[in-house]
Amino acid sequence: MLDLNLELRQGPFTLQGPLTLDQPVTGLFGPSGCGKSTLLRAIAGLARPQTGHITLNGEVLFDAQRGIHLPPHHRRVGLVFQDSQLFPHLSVEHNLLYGFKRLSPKQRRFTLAQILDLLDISHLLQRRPRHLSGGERQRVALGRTLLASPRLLLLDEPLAALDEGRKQQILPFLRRVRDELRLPMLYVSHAINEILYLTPHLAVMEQGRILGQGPFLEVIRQDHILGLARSLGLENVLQVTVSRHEPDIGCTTVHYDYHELHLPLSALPLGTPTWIALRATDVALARQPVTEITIQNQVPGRILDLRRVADRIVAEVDIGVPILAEITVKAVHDLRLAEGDTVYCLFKARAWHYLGAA
Amino acid sequence: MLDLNLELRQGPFTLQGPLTLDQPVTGLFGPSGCGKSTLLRAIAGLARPQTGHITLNGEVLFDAQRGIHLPPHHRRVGLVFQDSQLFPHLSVEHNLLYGFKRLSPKQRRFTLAQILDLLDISHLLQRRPRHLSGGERQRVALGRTLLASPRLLLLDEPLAALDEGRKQQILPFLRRVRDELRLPMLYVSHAINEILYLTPHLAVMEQGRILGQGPFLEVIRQDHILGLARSLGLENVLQVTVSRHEPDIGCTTVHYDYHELHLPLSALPLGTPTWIALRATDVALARQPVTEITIQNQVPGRILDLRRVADRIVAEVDIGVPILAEITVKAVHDLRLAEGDTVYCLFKARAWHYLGAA
Amino acid sequence: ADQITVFAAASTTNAIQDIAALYQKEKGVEVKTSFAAASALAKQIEQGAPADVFISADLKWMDYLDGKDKIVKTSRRNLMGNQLVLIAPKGKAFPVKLEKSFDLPGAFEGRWCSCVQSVPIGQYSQQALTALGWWAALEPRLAAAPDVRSALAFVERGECAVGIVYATDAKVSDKVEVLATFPSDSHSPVLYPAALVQGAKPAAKGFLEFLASSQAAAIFSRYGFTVIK
Amino acid sequence: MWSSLQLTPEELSALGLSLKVGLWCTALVAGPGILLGWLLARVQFTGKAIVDGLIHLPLVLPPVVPGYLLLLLLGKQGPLGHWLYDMWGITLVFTWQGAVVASAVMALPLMVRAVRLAVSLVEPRLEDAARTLGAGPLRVWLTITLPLAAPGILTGLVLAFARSLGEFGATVTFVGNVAGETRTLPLAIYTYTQIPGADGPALRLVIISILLALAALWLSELGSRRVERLLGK
Amino acid sequence: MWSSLQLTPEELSALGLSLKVGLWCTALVAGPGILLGWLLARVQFTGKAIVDGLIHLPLVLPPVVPGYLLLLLLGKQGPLGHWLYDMWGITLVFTWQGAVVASAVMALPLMVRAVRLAVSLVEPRLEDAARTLGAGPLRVWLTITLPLAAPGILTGLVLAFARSLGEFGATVTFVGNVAGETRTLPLAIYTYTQIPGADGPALRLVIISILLALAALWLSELGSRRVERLLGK
Ligand SMILES: Nc1ncnc2c1ncn2[C@@H]1O[C@H](COP(=O)(O)OP(=O)(O)OP(=O)(O)O)[C@@H](O)[C@H]1O
Ligand SMILES: Nc1ncnc2c1ncn2[C@@H]1O[C@H](COP(=O)(O)OP(=O)(O)OP(=O)(O)O)[C@@H](O)[C@H]1O
Ligand code: MOO
Ligand SMILES: [Mg+2]
Ligand SMILES: [Mg+2]
Repeated sequence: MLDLNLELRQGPFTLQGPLTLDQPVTGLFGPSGCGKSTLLRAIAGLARPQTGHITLNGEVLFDAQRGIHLPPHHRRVGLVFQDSQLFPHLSVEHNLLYGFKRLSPKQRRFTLAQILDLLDISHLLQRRPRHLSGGERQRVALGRTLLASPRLLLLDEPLAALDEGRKQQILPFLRRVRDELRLPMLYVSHAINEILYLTPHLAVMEQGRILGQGPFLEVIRQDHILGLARSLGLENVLQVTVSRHEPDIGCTTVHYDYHELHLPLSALPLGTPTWIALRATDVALARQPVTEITIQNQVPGRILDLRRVADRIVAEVDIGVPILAEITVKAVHDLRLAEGDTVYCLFKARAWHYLGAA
Repeated sequence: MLDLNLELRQGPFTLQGPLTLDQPVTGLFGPSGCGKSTLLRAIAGLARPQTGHITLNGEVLFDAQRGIHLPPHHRRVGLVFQDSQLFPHLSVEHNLLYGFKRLSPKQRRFTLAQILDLLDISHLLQRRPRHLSGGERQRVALGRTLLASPRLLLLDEPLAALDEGRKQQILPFLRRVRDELRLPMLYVSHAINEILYLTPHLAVMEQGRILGQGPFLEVIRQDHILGLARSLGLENVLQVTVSRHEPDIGCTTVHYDYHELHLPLSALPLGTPTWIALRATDVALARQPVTEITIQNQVPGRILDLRRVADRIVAEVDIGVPILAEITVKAVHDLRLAEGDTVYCLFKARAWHYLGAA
Repeated sequence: ADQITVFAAASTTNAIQDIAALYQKEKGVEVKTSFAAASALAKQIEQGAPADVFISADLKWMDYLDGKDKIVKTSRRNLMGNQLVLIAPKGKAFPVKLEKSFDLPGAFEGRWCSCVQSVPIGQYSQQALTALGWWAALEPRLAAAPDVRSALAFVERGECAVGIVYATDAKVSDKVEVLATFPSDSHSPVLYPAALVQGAKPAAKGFLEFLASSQAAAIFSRYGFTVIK
Repeated sequence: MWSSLQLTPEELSALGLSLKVGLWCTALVAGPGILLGWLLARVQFTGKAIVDGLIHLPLVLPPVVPGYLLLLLLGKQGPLGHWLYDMWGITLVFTWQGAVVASAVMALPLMVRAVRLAVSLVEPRLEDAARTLGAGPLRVWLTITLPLAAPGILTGLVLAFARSLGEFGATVTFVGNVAGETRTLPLAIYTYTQIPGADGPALRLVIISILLALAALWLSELGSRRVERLLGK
Repeated sequence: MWSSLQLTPEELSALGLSLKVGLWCTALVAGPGILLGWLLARVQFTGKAIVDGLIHLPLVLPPVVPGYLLLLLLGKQGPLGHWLYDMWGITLVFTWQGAVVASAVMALPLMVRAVRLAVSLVEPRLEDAARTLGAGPLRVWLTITLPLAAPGILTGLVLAFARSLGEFGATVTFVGNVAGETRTLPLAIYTYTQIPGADGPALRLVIISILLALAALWLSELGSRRVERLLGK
């Protein structure tokens, strides 16, 4: 739905590259100073690229050649700023209502009450931004943009200053926004688990360039981005389909190929293809199936590769898909593991996490 | 070294309570809006409490009764602000040198080159803050305060806007600052692993009050703070002593009571008491010791309690210390686990993380 | 060379400038001038301003300084006189008779211009109009200017149908027409007194005398002043 | 001289007139002052230097010159004055409305400068934020730029009112000194200073002026505290 | 009238004098203006309203009144003037230094207001940051508050210079109208307007004034762009 290709120079820095967002949510990931905020500003219309184009749902927002540069207020693109940018002269209430009150009731996708409740900011309504804490400011900024009901939501580290508890409250809400309102988002965060909670789709930037883009698994497997997955501890991502829910025993069963996996209970409809992820450190290997153990998932496979990485060994096991397991050197010695051996991969149900529907 | 007891009212909010920091680093943890930043401002001398006192290394910084309120510039307390507060009219270089250049060479604890290198900001020296990205600003703010060589460092979410890679670069540096320069710190963060990397000592705040303070394990086990550990996924914390390093197989062995545990290789000196932590979801239970498996740690224990929590079961197992294991209902059924049963707790070596020296 | 300072009312600017230049050329005495409203000059002299000669536009500010013993009484003399004229914008002239029988208030519409009664011309105007019996009717229609030059400007621009100014001012303006000259007995005589200020430099005396010379008189009359014999 | 604390009718009239002219001048100068101040702070256009220069002229010239220029322009025979009279029957010369115009011209540069200064200190990123929330240029201007520049607008209005209270040269040259119509406090004071020994009445008027100015300042302080509170300080 | 584009000696003298008085006035007003502006913006003290009122007086009174008060105070017989002369041999009346004092008094309120406005818009949290970095009040003031208020200081200086260029009433009342000593451009213009038919020379002087003002404005624009760059805009 969003398609762009542009070049934007500011000082010594150049932002460059094509990007196509065709997913409900795309995570934007990259080191500090790589140009994420600048990209969002360009999409919102606050920065004007020197060349290129930006198209949203077929509508041209920017086209250097044709001299088109739709002003920000005609784009209906919401931007939650990294540094909140609340209006200091307005109360929290009027900050929240700033974009909202101009909308016709039909255009409104949230009510004030909903947002207040979700973000837990009702008690702040009469305050001035100056009298808010860092996290409170961030929540109000998020609420303000949501209430403006944009057709594309650009989020610049919206939860960075929030505690775990609040994040756990807001992330599911954003997921509902994604699913129920079908509001597409571009989500900048340094916390990959936040991103993966919302989407398996990722764009990775470095030094002003978009290095790669697509499903998480594909992106991070690309040679030049490889370091990323490791540093995030999310080396294994599988696409599976939901086959069974057993609420009484808190279990959802999924399958890929002919294998079944037991996962924590989820609310995904049966038959839904979904992405799940697992850290390499959460995979154990055994010679035989293990009985009388709480580890539910034991999948046979063949060791493709054993690599020593620093003080540990990374094993790549083919269980239909390649799985990375990080194990100690001692374990490899004790079990006398070798390439080509058949092993069982053991995964605890609760070590998996859902990345969202594929 | 820092001792305070104060009450500070601002608007409807009251900050209250005693706090004693006698550790090299104390983590300050609490939900958004609970008063962390306000507390730091009071210690730095930027906010004046209505009652109480603040003492640093025996020197009275503030005493309401005696009417003492040492101005901030006489306190030599460094504060890294949540929103960086760089001076917009000065270049990055002059921001960095602002506190530094007034110090006599003897008072200086860092060189500019060191800081530039560590924070990777040499290329920004001539820039104005307005032309920096969010993370770049945060790094400069940190550098500026470090260069001012305070005798107490107050850090307000200094790494919140940074990517994982940069955090991994700066955290070890802060640990070196702690150990080599013996510069005490009060470290506010919502990322408990950042805090635990620097210290097992924690102060927990809620709604303006300091709920508890002390070693992480003790603090989070307090009834009224219990929810915290769960929300952080750090339910199991053990104090252990380092007994053996085996670099060739990438393994460090530690012991508690008469048990041994195999952990990833660490650099801790032998005999050091240290804190290690493990998520409840990372514990598997088995009826028998399991052979031919890469899981190194298999510790026998007795099931004290089996509690259904939502869709899952939390088992409390006594292995010398109580350990929480989160397992599926299905597993409990399959293994017919009951209270009083003897089971083996399986922990992957790499699932443990070090919290730091006790 | 000697140097003296002359404080002169603004309305004498052109004449005094010429005379000062001439004197300087002939006698080699440098003459500094300060032109301002007589009121301002008098106050400055009262406060000890380093003036040697004071030339006022009317008697009262000279009397004021006299009363405060700020001038050398014996040196005081009237240098020249002036006449009061009734003017109209060029091309808007109408016949006027300066007699009680004539209805001046009814002869034009709108406001007439002169100065506030506190400055001399304002006072002379009031005296003359009172003498002719028109004051009561014209007083509310007065648009006063701070000085004669501004009054003249109002008439020049047609803002006032008539104005009362000095003959000297009317003479140089090509945008007004003189309707009539007020008889000199309809108001106190328009006189420009001059005197040495207390403590004046000796050289000032010569300049004061030069002001009474025929050379000076020629200049005064060139600018329309009436020379006092 | 203090024989009576009661104001004489002339004093009352001058006071009332000064107040009226001052308030109208302030009102008149507000709109253009805000617009021009913002324009000079934010918009680049050709001829900016000229507009800037024109606005400052009344400040850099002795007041009688702008007064005289107003007379040339807005007098009965002036091009604009002619038109005003023919089209709308408006006469400015010798009327209090003219006094308003004269002091507005003199006060404009002060208003413009203050607004310009405040606007230039408004954070453009806040305007950006408003734009992404769907606000068009006009709404951004009205709801963000102007309120944030409010301290400057207030300062400008105070300066304009004060300047108007003290304005003498341009007023007397343009609209003359007509009792009850254009004789504001400064003109009344001037009248007395021309009379030897009338220091007493002049001083009374000066004191009335000062009291009026103090009252205005005091009001503006209240306003500025409100504005500061509004801005969340 | 345009027979010669060359300036006459009188014109040159008035121009030079205006420039000299303007620059000195600006310099003289800078220090107290900055100090008072900051004081009024930031410090609460008793008598603040009175200081505020006093500073504004020259603005709200017709210029001849402050001029006359200066004459009373700083004249040879005035209490302060007497002392200045006895102690330091300084005479202000009828000297260009006096003209500087007169226009400085008239310009002060403009300078103070501009600085006050800018200081009130400086983010106090930045001052807080400086304090935690070990800077005492003076250093904070010099390195943070003042530079961030620089646009206001610049605006104040421009207004002060411009006001000085146009100052007539107070100057002529306090230091008279002495060619070569106190006859600045406005006084020279006045002198010509007192001479019937001398509109031509008066107009020449007006145009010289305007050109001088434009040059000053242009310089100040350069300065303000520098300041904006300094502030990282
Ligand atoms: N100037 C003020 N006036 C009134 N209330 C204030 C003021 N500043 C902060 N508060 C309130 O005080 C409380 C504590 O604020 P503080 O900034 O210390 O929180 P915090 O713990 O740092 O939160 P965060 O993690 O979101 O930064 C908040 O509820 C906030 O709304
Ligand atoms: N106005 C500017 N002029 C020059 N360079 C700029 C300007 N604004 C940003 N930059 C530079 O552009 C690059 C991209 O900045 P941007 O804010 O987009 O980074 P980011 O990816 O959002 O980083 P962060 O995660 O730290 O917020 C940075 O190197 C920054 O220094
Ligand atoms: O400087 Mo003026 O001409 O007295 O207002
Ligand atoms: Mg950014
Ligand atoms: Mg905070």
